[in-house]
Amino acid sequence: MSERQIQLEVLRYNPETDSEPRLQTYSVPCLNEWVVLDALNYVKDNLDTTLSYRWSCHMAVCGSCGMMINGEPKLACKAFIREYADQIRVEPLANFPIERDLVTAVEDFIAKLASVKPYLIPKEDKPIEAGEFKQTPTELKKYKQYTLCINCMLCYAACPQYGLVPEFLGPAAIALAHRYNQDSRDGGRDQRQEVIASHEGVWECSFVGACSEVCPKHVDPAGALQQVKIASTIDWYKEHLMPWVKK
Amino acid sequence: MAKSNKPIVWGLFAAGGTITAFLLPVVVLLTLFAALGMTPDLFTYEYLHAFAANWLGKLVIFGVIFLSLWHAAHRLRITMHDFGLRQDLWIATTVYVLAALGTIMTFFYLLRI
Amino acid sequence: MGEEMSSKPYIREISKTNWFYGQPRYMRYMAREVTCIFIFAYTFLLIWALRALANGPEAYQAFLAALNSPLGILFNLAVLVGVVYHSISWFSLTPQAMPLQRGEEFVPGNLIIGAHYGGWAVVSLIVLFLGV
Amino acid sequence: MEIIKADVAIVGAGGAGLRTAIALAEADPKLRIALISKVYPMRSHTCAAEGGAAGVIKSDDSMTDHFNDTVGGGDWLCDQDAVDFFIAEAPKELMQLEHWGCPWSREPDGSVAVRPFGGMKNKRTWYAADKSGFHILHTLFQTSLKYPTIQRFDEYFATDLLVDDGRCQGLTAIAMMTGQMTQFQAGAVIITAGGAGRMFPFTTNGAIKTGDGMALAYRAGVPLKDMEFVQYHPTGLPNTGILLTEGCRGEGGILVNKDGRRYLQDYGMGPESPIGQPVLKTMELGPRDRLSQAFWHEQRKGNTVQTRWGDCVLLDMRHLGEKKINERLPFVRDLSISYLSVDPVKDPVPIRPVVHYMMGGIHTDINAATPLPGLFAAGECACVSINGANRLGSNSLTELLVFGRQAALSAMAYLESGASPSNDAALAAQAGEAQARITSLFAKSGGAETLSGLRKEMMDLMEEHAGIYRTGEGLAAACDKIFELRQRYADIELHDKSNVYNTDLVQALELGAMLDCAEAVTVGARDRKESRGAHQRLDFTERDDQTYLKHSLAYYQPKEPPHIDYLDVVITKSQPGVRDYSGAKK
Ligand SMILES: Cc1cc2nc3c(=O)[nH]c(=O)nc-3n(C[C@H](O)[C@H](O)[C@H](O)COP(=O)(O)OP(=O)(O)OC[C@H]3O[C@@H](n4cnc5c(N)ncnc54)[C@H](O)[C@@H]3O)c2cc1C
Ligand code: SF4
Ligand code: F3S
Ligand code: FES
Repeated sequence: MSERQIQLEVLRYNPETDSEPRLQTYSVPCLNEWVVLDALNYVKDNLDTTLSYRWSCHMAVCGSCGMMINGEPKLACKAFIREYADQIRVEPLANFPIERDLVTAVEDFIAKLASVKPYLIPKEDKPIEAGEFKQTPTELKKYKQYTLCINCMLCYAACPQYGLVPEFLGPAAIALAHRYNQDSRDGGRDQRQEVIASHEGVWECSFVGACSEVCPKHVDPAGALQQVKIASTIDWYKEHLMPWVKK
Repeated sequence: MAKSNKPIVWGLFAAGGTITAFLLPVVVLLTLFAALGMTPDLFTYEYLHAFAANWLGKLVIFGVIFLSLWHAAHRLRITMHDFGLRQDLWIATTVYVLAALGTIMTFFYLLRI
Repeated sequence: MGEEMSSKPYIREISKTNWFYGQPRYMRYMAREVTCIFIFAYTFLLIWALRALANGPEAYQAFLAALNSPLGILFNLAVLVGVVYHSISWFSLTPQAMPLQRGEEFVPGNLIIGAHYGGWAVVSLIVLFLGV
Repeated sequence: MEIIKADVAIVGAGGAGLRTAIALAEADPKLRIALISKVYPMRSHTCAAEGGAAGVIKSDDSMTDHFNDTVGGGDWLCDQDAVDFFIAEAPKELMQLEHWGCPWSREPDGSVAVRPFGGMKNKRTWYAADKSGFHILHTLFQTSLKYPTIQRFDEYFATDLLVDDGRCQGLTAIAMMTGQMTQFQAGAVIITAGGAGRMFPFTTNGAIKTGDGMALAYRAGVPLKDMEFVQYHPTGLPNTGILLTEGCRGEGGILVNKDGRRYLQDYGMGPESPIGQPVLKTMELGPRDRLSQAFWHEQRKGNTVQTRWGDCVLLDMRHLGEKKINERLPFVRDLSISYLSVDPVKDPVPIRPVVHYMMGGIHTDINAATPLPGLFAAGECACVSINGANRLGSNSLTELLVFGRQAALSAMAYLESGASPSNDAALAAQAGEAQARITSLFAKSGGAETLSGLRKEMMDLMEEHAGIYRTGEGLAAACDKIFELRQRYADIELHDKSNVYNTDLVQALELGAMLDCAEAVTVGARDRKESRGAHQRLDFTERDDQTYLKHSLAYYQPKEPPHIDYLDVVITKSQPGVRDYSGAKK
């Protein structure tokens, strides 16, 4: 097993003692199969117990460990040491306020997720005893991709529009609304439109596409947002040019 | 939440983006030839006039110019924002007025042909 | 543990004017966006041509003469680069904006992009054929 | 100290906690519900579950079969009344999830699809590709957003229960973002804080699974039940412990040793089933305890494959083909390629058994109630005893739902029965003590012990003595050693003295919880002188129904190792028999 000495530069910030963040470098003996998270855990266990960061699953599914690794939003548990040179810089996710070291404030993101009514609003009422809503594999496939979001917020860190206009609802939240809109069991699109078709909703997106490029789960939020724009535009034309057409 | 006025123009933006992507490169190539002094048939007076005199030709010319204008105007609005100019209302008004002017001019010139 | 609230989030400011500078991903995006300036300018060139056309053969001849200049060449060259970049970037984004589901599967993005390139070639050839 | 008043406080926002919260909110929109979790809900480890959730739905299946599979799989240590209830509720809960939008995989006609799972006689595991737990968790979380009465306290770390007048009346928790202690006063408390696999060095469990909830109840006097039963999952990636779901074998993957032999046939699970056509309840679809034990024997015989990460056997899925793997097991493929550089479409994947699940936990009855009035528990942290000595894969996700809801209903009934008002002063005093304990951790300096050092010692002990096979001697040594670690734990020093997001403090508290749980495991295992399910003793190789057809109950003692008591298993219709996975009877 090959071992490599890595210089891990970590952005540190302790609100109680620091007025602004500073870089601290740790020298970490890494196995080549390690991920950056392993290196951070090594630091925490052996070099500096005061380093703070979030993680849990170590298998790229809980979405806790998003951070900037060499300037790129990544999951620390899926950023392989073997893909980097001997110096690696780790910083908290861009576009989010830093609470402490690599820990960012995520309330804003969570509030945005909640605001889009991300739950099934059934087309028709059906008691549990009446069995499942039928959904063919084709219908499932239509929205499946958008269910894969792990809420890791890498897309928010990559999206410049979110950075520039913090009110922007952002990629993952809108993609999640789209996921329910596309679900054959759902009838709640009108209710969600109120939020997502607004100015701070999908229309703040200029299709930079960075969100989809960094998404570790291939959700393609950028695609979802453009589809939402197309649908909202059609809504507008229907409403204003053809008021007699009931939605 | 504030309703957005963007969907009004966005449809034109998207349609214009597609039309320009397909058509403009070759048209620009032709005017480049003209600029180089090797005016292609299409851009000779007779040919172009005949084309624009026909109502179908008028429609095609109008469509291309109209959609290109609105495509570009809308994108310019966003781009200004990206360059840090945040007076969105002013910028939007300016670019859309320009596009509207262009549209009207196109319309009248075509009528006169 | 003190009783005072000690949370004090640090906000990293980003420049509103040059946030894209030096980031390849954002530079590519800005390059795509500024193609609109070329397209905008070029449509006005076309409108100018229309005006000349409406004003009769002499006016049109004058227009062609004005075009046939170093500035005209330069302008057309610049616009050509811009619109080609626009076409390429536009086509590469369509599968995301308009995915196609055939049966259960989605049509692979590359196929959609490929189809667009094909269409682009056909359209361009037709115009060339009619126009030259 | 901030005081938050609620009708019900829930500790843990994983699958169990969210299901509980929704059930409460649905039942009574006036209830004030505090949902407390040390991580944001969707980070909870339910997200890691891959395979699926069991519930009888298809016409070729029956409740009786699910009952027999579960009870036999649990080596008859299950409470059969609880199993009956569980099985009857299971399909309703899974259907409820469907109505909430869970993207279950489907049959061509649009009905939900089921897959085979280990130890199950029929296909009955509902799945959403190989991200079933992930989809369940996100569906529950997103659904919970509908209910404004569910007030979430995300990144609050629960430290102590408040018990006065013989009733549990709340808890204290640290708001991690500010470091401030918060007192939650609640008419009832429900613990849904998940498992404790992190006691072991090699586990499929995420960093948050440190047994905090078990320790909370345990220290408040509630016994931990059947803690000696720790499940190994037979197929983990050898370097990281990342799980490859049982679904791999359900879909037809096979296990072979270094000679390419499907060795399971040598351990009572044969005859060999045709490759790619798995036969339920035999060979690769035997139960987890048996498969993990077979690995241990193969290793002893020198039949395992040597890899950089130690001895392995091979999980071969190549014959399934790329299309099926992509459709049914995309996550498995992604994980194998990313973390081990092996593509299951092209090569067999080296795997070995890995600590996975705690059958034991907080002692609860069929209503999810603990012996302490006002305290309820559900999910992996609880032990209602449907899993017995060995849980069947895919019963746990269903358990979260069924007993999460049940805990909510029981807590409501308890509240309605009219608990007397709380003595605020007494609760405040207890909360003050809880805070003082934390403050003293900060005050200490010059401690000789390091957190990571102690933790490693504990993990090594557990791996060596409380693993797949155990001996009386080893366990006795481990018990002594863990008791000693518990004392040394008092000497740890925190280097991080700050308030904001102090993970040094969190890890210290987690280690305290794990040490308590680890002691309950080793003492319980030492005293159970038989082999049953996941508890295998080399010195007592037979099951002993005469003496040990009983649940063990470990009672916490601050200055001594736990005291162990026993409780009869509830048997209604299935008498202990032979666990047969040979397929011979079919
Ligand atoms: C990799 C893997 C795969 C699995 N696959 C399957 C499967 O296919 N089928 C199946 O049936 N089962 C499976 N299981 C088992 C099953 O997933 C778990 O048993 C189940 O998800 C546990 O859910 P839970 O709600 O009890 O706990 P968790 O989801 O672990 O949630 C625990 C919650 O408690 C909170 N918490 C813990 N401590 C504290 C504290 N001190 N203060 C505040 N909050 C706290 C956490 O923040 C979290 O919200 C699998 C398990 C693993 C690890
Ligand atoms: S869309 Fe992708 S990048 Fe964004 S939060 Fe979801 S998984 Fe993460
Ligand atoms: S990066 Fe941002 S601008 Fe739109 S396409 Fe993605 S949300
Ligand atoms: S630790 Fe869960 S996503 Fe990285």
